Amino acid sequence: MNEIDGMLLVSLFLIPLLSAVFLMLVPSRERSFIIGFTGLSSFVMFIFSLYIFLSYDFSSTDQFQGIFAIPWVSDIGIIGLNGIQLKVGIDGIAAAMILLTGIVILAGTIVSWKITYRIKDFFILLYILVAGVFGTFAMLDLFFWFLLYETALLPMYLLIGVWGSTRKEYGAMKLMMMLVAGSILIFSAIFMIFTEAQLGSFDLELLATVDYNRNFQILVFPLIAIGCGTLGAMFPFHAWSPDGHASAPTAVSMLHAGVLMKLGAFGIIRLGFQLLPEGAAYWGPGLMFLGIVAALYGAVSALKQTDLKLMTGFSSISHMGYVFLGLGTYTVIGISGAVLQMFAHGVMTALFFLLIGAMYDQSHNRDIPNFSGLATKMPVWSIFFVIAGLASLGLPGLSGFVAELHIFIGVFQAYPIIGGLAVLTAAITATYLLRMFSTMFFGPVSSKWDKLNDMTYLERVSATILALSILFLGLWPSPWIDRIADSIQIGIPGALM
Amino acid sequence: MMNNYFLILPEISLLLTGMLILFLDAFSKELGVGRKIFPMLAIIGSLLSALLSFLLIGNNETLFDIYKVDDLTAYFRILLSLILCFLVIGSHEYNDKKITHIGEYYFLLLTATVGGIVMVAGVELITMYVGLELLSFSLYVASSSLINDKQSGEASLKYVLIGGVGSAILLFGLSMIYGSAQSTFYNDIAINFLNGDFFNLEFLLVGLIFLIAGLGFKLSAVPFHMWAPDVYQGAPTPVTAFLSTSSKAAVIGLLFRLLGGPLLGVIEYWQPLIILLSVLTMIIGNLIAIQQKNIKRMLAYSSVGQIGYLLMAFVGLSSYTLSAALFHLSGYLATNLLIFIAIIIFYTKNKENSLINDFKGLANNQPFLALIISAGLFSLAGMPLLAGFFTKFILFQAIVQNGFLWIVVIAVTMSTISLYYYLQIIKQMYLFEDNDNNCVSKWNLTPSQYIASSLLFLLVIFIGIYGTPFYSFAEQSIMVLF
Amino acid sequence: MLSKVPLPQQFDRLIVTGGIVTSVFVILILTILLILKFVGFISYTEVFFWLISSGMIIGALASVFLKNIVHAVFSLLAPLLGIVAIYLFLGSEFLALAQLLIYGGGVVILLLFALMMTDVQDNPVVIDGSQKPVGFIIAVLIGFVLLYSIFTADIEIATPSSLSLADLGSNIFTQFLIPFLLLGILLDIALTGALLNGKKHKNLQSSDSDE
Amino acid sequence: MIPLENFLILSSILFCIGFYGVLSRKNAILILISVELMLAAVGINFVAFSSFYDTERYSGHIFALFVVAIAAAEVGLALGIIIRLFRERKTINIDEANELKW
Repeated sequence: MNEIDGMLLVSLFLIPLLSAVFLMLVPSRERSFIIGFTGLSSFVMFIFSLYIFLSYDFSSTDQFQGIFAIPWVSDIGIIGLNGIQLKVGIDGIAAAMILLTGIVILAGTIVSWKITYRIKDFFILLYILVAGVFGTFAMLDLFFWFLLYETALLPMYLLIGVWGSTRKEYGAMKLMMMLVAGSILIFSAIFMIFTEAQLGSFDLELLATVDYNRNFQILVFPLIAIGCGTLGAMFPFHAWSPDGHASAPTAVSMLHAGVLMKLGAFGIIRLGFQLLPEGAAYWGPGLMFLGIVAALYGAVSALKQTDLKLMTGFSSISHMGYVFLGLGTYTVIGISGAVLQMFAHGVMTALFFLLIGAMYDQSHNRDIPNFSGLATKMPVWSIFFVIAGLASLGLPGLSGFVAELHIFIGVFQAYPIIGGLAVLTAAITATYLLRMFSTMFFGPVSSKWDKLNDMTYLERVSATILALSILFLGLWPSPWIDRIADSIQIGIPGALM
Repeated sequence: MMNNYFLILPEISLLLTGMLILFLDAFSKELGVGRKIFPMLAIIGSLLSALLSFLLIGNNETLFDIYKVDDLTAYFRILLSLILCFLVIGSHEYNDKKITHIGEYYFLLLTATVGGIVMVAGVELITMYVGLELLSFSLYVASSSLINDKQSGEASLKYVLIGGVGSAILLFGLSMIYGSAQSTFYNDIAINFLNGDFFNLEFLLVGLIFLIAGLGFKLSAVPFHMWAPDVYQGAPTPVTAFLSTSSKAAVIGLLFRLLGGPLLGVIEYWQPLIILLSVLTMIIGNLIAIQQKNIKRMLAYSSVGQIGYLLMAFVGLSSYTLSAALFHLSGYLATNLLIFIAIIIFYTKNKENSLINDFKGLANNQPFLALIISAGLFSLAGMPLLAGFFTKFILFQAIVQNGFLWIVVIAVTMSTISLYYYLQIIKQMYLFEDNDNNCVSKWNLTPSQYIASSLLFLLVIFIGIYGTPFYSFAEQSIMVLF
Repeated sequence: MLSKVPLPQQFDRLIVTGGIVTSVFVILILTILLILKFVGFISYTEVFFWLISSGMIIGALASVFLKNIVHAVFSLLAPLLGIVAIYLFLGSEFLALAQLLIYGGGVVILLLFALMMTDVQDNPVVIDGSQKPVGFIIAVLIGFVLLYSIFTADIEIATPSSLSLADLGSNIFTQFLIPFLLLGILLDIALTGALLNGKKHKNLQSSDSDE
Repeated sequence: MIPLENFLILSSILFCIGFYGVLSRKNAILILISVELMLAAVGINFVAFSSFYDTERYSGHIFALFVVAIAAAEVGLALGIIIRLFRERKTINIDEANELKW
C-alpha cells in the first residue's frame, strides 16, 4: 500500500472548517445551494476518509503514518522548541475512526436536508463539530488535540438547544456542563504530563518516549479515564447521555452516539494507554469493572424503557460498556475488540437514530407500545431496523458479532467471571430487542398509523450506506483487524498478547 | 541632566486632545462646532497616542527618576489607547443619544487613559498614586454623566465613597511601606529590601496587607468587590466597558511594576495574601454571577472572576507567569471589549433594561450581533478557537510549571462554572423567540459599529489561533522587569 | 433661601455647648498632664503633644459616634486642626499652613454648605447602619494589629529634622514636576464633576425617564 | 522630644476610628467625614516617617501635600454628587438610595 499524504489529513479537518466559514457567507434563503454544497462537501469528506483508511499501510512498523507538522508556537516562555505544532498523523485505530466519521457524516448530512428551520446555521455548527472530531482523531499534538476535542463539544449545546425536541434546554445544558467538567480533568492531566516530562513540548510522539514515574502514572491515568470516560458515557458519568440523546435532533444523535462517544474511548487509548502504560495496566481491572457495570446497567435500564430513543440511549451505554470492558483487559485482542466495537457500535447506533428520527418526524411519537404491525405498513423501514437490531445483539455475519467476540475472548482470558456476566448482558440485550421487534413489527396494523409512509429516498440512501458498512464489517472484518491489531502491538507495547 | 520630553508625547497628545475638546465644548456656539467633532477628536488623539507609543518601543529611560518609559509602559500605552479608540468608535452613537455633556465625557475618558498609563509608567509611589487617582476621579465623574438617570447618580456616589475608602486604605499601606523602606522611589525600595535587615519588617507586613487590600478595592477583588455590580449597573454602558477593561488593566500593570519590581525581594510576605485574594475572587465572583438576571451585573461578577485568574499570575511569580498574564490580559481585554461593544450597539437601538431577557431572539433579528456576543462569551469561558482558550492555556501552564497545580484546578473548575452563566445569555439569544418584542425587529448597524465590532472579533479569533506575536511582545515587555 | 436656613439658632447652642464640653475635656486632660509634668515624668513638649493628640482622638470619636450630623461635622474640626499642631511638631511649617487653610478653611466649610443644601436642617439626627457591631469588631481588630506591629517594631532612634519651604518647593517643581502637573488636571476633573452634578438641569428630559 | 512611635500610634488610632465610621455610618456626608479622618491619619504617617527617616528627599512631605490636595478635591466632587442625589430623591442615606441593590 502506498504512503498517506499528511496534507490529506490536514485537509480532512480543514474541509469542514472552511465549509462552515463558507456557509456563513451564503445567504440563508439559498436553500438548494446549501443542500448541494453540503452534499458535495460531505461526500468529499467521505471519499477522503475512505482513501485514508484504504491507503493506510498496515504492514509498516512505524507507529504513525502520514506525519505532517507545521510549527505553531515555539520557543516562547515555558514552551520550548517545537512546543506546539500542528502535527497530524494516524495509526490504525485512528484510521478506523476516521472512516467511521466519514460514513456517519455522509449519512447524517443526507438525512439533515429535510430540516426546514435555519438549515444554514445547523450545517455551520455541524461542520464545526465534524472538524473537531476529524482533528481529534488525526492530531498528534496535545495542545491541538485538546483544542479540537473542545471544539467538538462546543456546538453540541446549540445543536441540541435549537433543533432538539423534548426537554431540549435541560438536556443541552446538562450535557454541556458534564462534558466540559470532564474536559477539566483531561486539561489537568495534560498539564501534569507536560510538566512532568520537562520537554517543553506538547508533541505526543515525543511525550510517549518519556518513562514516567509509576506513581505518577497511577495518579494521572484516572484523570484521563474519567475525563474521557465522561464523553464515552462510562458508568457513573453517563447521566448526560440518555437525556442528551433523547432531545438531540436526528443527525446530531447520529453523530454524537456514533462518533463523539468514541472520541472518549479514543482519548483513553491515545493519552492513557500510549502515554501512561503502567497506569493503564494498574487501573485495567477498575476500567473493566466499570465497563461490565455499565453494560449490565445499560441493558437492564433499556429493558425498562418504552421510549425508543431512550432505549437506544441506554443501549449505547451498554455497548460502550463493552468498549471499556475490552480496554480494561489490557490485552491485544481485548483492545482490538474494543476498537472494533467502537466502529461497529458507531455505525449501528447511527442507523438506529436515523430510523427513529425518520419515524418520529411522521408520527411525533416514540412510545414502543403505541406501535404495532409496522412490518406491513413500513417494510423498508422495518428491514433496516431489524438489521441494526440484529447487529446490536451480536448476530454472526453482522458487525457486532466480530467485535463482541474479540472482547469476550479477551475477557475470558483475563477474568472468566466477568466474561460470564458479559455474556449475560448480551442475553439481556437480545431480550429487549426481540421483545421490541415483536411489539412493533407484528400484530394487527393500528388504524392510528394509517397515514404513516415508508422512508423517503434520501433516508433510504443514507440508511443503505450505514447498513452496507454493518454488513461489510460483519462479513469481511480483516481490513479492520489488520490495521487495528498491528497498531496496538506497536503503540501499546505493554499490552499482553 | 536633560530630560527627554519626547518620551511622554503619547500622554501629552492624549491630554492636549482632551483640553482641545473641553475648549471646543465651552465655545461650541461661538465656533459653531457640532457634537460630532468630539468623538472624532478622541479617536484621533488615541490613535496618535498609540502610534507614538509604537514608535517609542525599545526606549529604556527614566524621567526625573520617577517616570519610566520602557517596553512595559509602551505595551500598556498601546493597549489602553487602542481600548479607548475602539470604545469610542463603537459607542459614539450611544453617547450621542444618552449623554448630554458630551465634551466633558470624552475629556474624562482621555484623562482616565492618561491616568492608567501613569500608573504603569510611574516608578515612584507619589506618581503612581496620582495616576491612580486621575483614573479613579475620571471614572467617578464619567459614571455620573447620565444626568437624567437616577441610577447613574447613585452609582457614582457609591463609587466615590468606596473608592475613597479604598484610596485611604491603599495610602495607609503605602505610608507603612514608605516607613519600612524609607523611600518612595522603586529603585531605592528594591535596594533597601534586598539589603536584608535594613528595613522594618513589622511595618512592611502591615503595609503589604493594606496595600493589597487597597488595590483589591480598585480591582474589585473579593472581598472588596461590593461596589462593582452597583457601579457597573448604574454607570453608562461605555463607562462600564471602560471600568471592566482599562481600569482593570491599569491596576494589573501597576501590580506588574510594583510586585515584579521593588517588592520582588519580599515575595514570601505578600504571596499568601495574593493567593487568598485570587482564590476567593475566582470562586465567589463566579458563583455569585450565576444568580444574576441583569446583564451588566452578571458581567460585573464575571469580570470579578476574571480578575482572579489574572491575580494567579503573581502567585508563582516568574518571567513566564508574568508574560503569560500580560498575554492573557490582552486577550481578556479584547474579548471583554467585544462583548461590551456589542451590548452598547444593541442598546443604542433598543430600550435599556439591562436584563438578560432583552436579548431574547437576537439570533433571528440580528445574527451578526448574536454571533459576536456568543463568540465573546465563549472566549471568556475559555472555549477553543478563540482568544480565551489559548491565553488561558498558556497562563495556566505557566502557573502549573511553577508548582501551583491546585490553584489551576480551582481556576479551571471555576471557568467551567462560568460557562454555565454565559450559556444563559446565549440561550436567550438562540433558543428563544422574541415573543414580547423587546427588541426592534430589524435594523442595520452603522459602519463605525461594524468596524469596531468586526475588528475586535477578528482580533479575538486571531489571538485564539495564532497568538505568538502578541506573546512575544508581552514577553519582551515583561523582560524589562527582570 | 436664607430665610429657610435656621442655622444661627443651632449655631448658638452649638457654640455654647461645644465650648463647654471642649473646655471640660481640655481642663481635665491638662490637669492630669500638668501633674505628671510636676512629678517629673514628662516634659512641656510632651504635655502639649498629649493634650493635642487626646483632643484629636476625642474629636474623631465624637465625629464618628455623634447622632447629630451638624455636631459630627464640627467635631471633625478637632482632629483636622490638631494635625496642624502635629505637623508643627514634625517641623513642617508649610504643610501645617496648607492643612489649616485647606481643611480648617475649606473642607469643613464645604461640608457645612452641603449640609445646608440637604435636609439636615429639618432632621439633623441620623440613624446608623445595622452593621455597627461588626464594624466595631473589625476596627478594633485592625487597631490591635497596627498597635501590636508598632510596639513590636524595632524602630531606630532618630531625631526629626525640619524641612525648609525652599527645599520643598524646589523638590516639587523639579523632581516631582510630572505628578504636580497631573494633580492640576485632577483638580480640573473634580471641578468638572462637581459642576456637572451640582448644576440644576432644567430642560433635559430624557426619553426613557419613566419611573 | 517626641519619639516616632507616638505619632504612629496616634495615626493608627485615628485610622481605626475613621474606618469604624465608614463601616457603621449610613449618611453619605458622615462616611465622607470618616474617610477624611483616615486620610488625616495617613498624612501624619507620611510626615512622621519623612521627618525621621527620609531626610534627603523628604518624599513623605510631598506625598502628604498631594494627599491633602487630592482629599480636598474628593470632598468637593463627592459633595457635588451628594447634592445631585439629594435633589433627585430627597435623601442622602445610602440605605434609602436603593435604586440599585446595595
